[in-house]
Amino acid sequence: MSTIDFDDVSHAFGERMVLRGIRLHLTEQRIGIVGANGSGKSTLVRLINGLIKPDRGTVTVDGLDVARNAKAVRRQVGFIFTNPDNQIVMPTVAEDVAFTLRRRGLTPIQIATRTQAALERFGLDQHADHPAHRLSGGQKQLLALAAVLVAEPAIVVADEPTTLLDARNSRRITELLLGLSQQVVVVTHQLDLLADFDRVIVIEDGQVVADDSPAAALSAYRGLLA
Amino acid sequence: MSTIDFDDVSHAFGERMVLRGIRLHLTEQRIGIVGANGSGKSTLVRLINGLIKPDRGTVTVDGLDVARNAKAVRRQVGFIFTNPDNQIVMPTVAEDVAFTLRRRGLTPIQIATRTQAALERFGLDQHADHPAHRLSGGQKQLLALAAVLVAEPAIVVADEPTTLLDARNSRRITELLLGLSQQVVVVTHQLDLLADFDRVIVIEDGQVVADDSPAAALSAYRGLLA
Amino acid sequence: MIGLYSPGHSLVHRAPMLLKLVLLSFAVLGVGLLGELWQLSLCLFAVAALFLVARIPLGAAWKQIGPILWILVVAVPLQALFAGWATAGLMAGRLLIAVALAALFTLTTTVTAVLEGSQKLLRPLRRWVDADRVGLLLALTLRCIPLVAEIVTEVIEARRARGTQGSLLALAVPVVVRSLYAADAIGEALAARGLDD
Amino acid sequence: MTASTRLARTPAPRTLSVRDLAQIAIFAALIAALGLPGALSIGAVAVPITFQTLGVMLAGAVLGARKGFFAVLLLLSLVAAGLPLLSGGRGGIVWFTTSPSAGYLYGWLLGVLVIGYLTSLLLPRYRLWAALGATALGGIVVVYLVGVPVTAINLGLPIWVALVDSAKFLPGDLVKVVVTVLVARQVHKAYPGLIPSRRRAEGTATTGAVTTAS
Ligand SMILES: Nc1ncnc2c1ncn2[C@@H]1O[C@H](COP(=O)(O)OP(=O)(O)OP(=O)(O)O)[C@@H](O)[C@H]1O
Ligand SMILES: Nc1ncnc2c1ncn2[C@@H]1O[C@H](COP(=O)(O)OP(=O)(O)OP(=O)(O)O)[C@@H](O)[C@H]1O
Ligand SMILES: O=C(O)CCCC[C@@H]1SC[C@@H]2NC(=O)N[C@@H]21
Ligand SMILES: [Mg+2]
Ligand SMILES: [Mg+2]
Repeated sequence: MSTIDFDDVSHAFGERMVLRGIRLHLTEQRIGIVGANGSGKSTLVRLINGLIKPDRGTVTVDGLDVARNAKAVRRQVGFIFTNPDNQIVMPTVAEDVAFTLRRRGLTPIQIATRTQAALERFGLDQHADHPAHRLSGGQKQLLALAAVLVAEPAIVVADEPTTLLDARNSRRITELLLGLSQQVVVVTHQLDLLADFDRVIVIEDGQVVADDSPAAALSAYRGLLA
Repeated sequence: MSTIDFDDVSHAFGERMVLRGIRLHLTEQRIGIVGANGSGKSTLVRLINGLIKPDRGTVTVDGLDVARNAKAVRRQVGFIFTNPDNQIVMPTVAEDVAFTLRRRGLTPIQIATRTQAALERFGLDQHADHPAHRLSGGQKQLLALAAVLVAEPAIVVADEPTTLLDARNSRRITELLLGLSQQVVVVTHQLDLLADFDRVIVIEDGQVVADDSPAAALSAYRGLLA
Repeated sequence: MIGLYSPGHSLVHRAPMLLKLVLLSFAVLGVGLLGELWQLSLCLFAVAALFLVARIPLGAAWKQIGPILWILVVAVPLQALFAGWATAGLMAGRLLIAVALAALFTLTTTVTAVLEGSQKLLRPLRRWVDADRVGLLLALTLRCIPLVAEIVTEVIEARRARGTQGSLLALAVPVVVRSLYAADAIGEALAARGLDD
Repeated sequence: MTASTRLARTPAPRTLSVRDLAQIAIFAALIAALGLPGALSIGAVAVPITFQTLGVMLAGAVLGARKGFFAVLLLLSLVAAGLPLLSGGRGGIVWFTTSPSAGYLYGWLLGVLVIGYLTSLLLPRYRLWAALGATALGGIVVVYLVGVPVTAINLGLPIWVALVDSAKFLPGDLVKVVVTVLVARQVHKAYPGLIPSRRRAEGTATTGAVTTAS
């Protein structure tokens, strides 16, 4: 597994302090993050691949400072957004998956082979030439996963990846995430999803207020909500 | 309450049959619709105000054939979409609400009065002249509700109106919908929201597979998923 | 809808939009017919007086007229080279007056007034043009500008997250495609709110 | 979906649907947004180099002649009304009358029509070289044809001076033509059925593509 380190990280949007002095040392395989709306979860995970640069402190992935080596880090960290529509960047399903592999010094044949393999793995090979935006919601989220995993990142970060899905698709995506051999960081409001995780972190008002096994962290979180 | 009737309605997109022989007679005040991604829920509710015309069969609202009298029916049926961004059509908050009242033979003063009243009802009067796109997600969905309800429709149809909102905003919109005196038809994946509904319909693969009280319908739906 | 309007209550501000537009067109035409430098100078004074009457702040006026002065700095010598200084001076004077008058119109007329005025102008054409729809389109465009800006931001973020900055092409394609799908959704919302096909 | 299927078979309907209206509005907005990075003025004659020409070409190549024309007209109307939507935050009627760049704005209207019409002849195949030719013809030749003489008239310069000066736009505009064609090609793949093809024989091919997409 990789190591993700937050060293006294603070961040503000304008006047508003969103994260305050976060210190985390993440080495477990499956890490869950929960917390109320606006507590700072999305900001926290966006820091991991440099979509946001911290105002103070440093975030490192395997010793690499994210703010300074964003490009290198992003090859290690795949990111899944809540809304799959936002992450589709190419017109058709296959092209969108292949897009991730650009500029990695692969031959066109290697790109085609790996794209095809990724599509098969997620049951999308039937739709390779389909306009990506016309897939169903669940299929779009599968496409997002395929497009991220085709590059074989060491870490997969997902920010509420099942919010838009029905119960069946939501379970499917969850199982896929749990089945990955990579290190996985998932933000979610669906607490039952986290039962098998190795570590759960509870964020409240920009600070870590619990950091424990799922059972302990979730009961702390439920206490907070009550 | 109004009466919504589906008489043997079928619909296909291209080759794909999306609804098959739907028969429904809806007279209850609060009607919930659930089902998997792609099962045909959105197609079903879009038929109610003629956004889609059925390939076969007829949909009537209070006896009016929707396909033939779409214009008259749309005055009776207000529609709330999932994505609040896409249903705001005017630059400022007040203008967007007023837009619904165009071509209704009202005087400018009547329009202004009713717009103002609707904005107050949804706590948006402070923002009347603000650019609508600067509102938060929850406020945008409130604006969508205000813009629909200002016309005093007899029926309000909402297709997953809270999916893109966070938990707090989602609760607020849900409570508002439940508090309406109108007939309300809501599509949702959040099953807990439906507890107080009068009737819940489960759609699977374009057909009604359960149609019952919330408790009975939802347990049928959970059975389907398992 | 603020646009470039410079708020005020002067005579120039209150004059009806269509009247201002007609006067502007005649003035520009008329100035084009003047052949003597002294006539143009007089006109220039008249225009300056109008700016004073309308109490246009110096900064706002400069923002509109400044650019044309730069153009003149380059164009007048060039023209003098081809046609002599007298012609160059005439050309410069006419241009300056026309630009200043047009700027005055823009600065003293709200966008809403212009749009309402043009809807009135379109009324005689109602057999071919639906003035109401034109108004709708104009407002819809203003609504869509921030929407497009938002789409651009989201696409840039998505590309960044996938570690590929890509070319201009890889930005333009998703922006255009997502804009089109957003247009579909907006079209549907318009229909649902009673704008029939 | 059904609407575009119908479009592919029958000649374009007389009135615009609400979806057409929304497409027109969002493209006008897109051209406006392309003005945000600002404008570059170089050379003797102050006509700016701007990204907005890319938007104009795209409007023709993606939406076709009719909708593309309306998108450009819409943007220009808002500019004329006084909104600062031209590159560099400019607006007002000055830019349509005495400005040295006024002619180019009218040229946009004509250019988008030409690109849109020629594109509808090319679709559904959209062959690369033909598309490049069509876009360059409408987006460069036609636009300059109107723009250059107006620059000359408004500045009182001989036409050849304005023409020589307009050469500074060529490199940028050629890049825009290429980008337009590559983007349009992808867009027609991602969103089939945007422009009704004027080819009878291949009209059915469009319909097929549309149906499989659903
Ligand atoms: N780009 C931004 N500009 C300004 N404020 C922002 C921005 N992004 C987030 N915020 C603010 O920062 C705070 C934390 O936001 P964040 O998205 O991290 O919360 P979250 O825990 O992910 O919430 P949610 O559960 O709703 O997704 C919120 O108050 C939010 O309004
Ligand atoms: N405009 C369209 N063109 C082609 N196919 C469509 C169109 N709209 C929907 N479909 C297809 O019809 C089927 C039913 O779609 P519908 O949107 O009604 O499902 P849904 O139950 O609302 O799903 P979700 O929960 O994901 O919103 C899906 O397979 C979808 O891909
Ligand atoms: O913004 C304006 O005032 C009008 C700009 C016209 C610019 C013309 S269009 C063709 C050529 N290519 C450019 O990049 N600029 C000019
Ligand atoms: Mg979040
Ligand atoms: Mg749906």
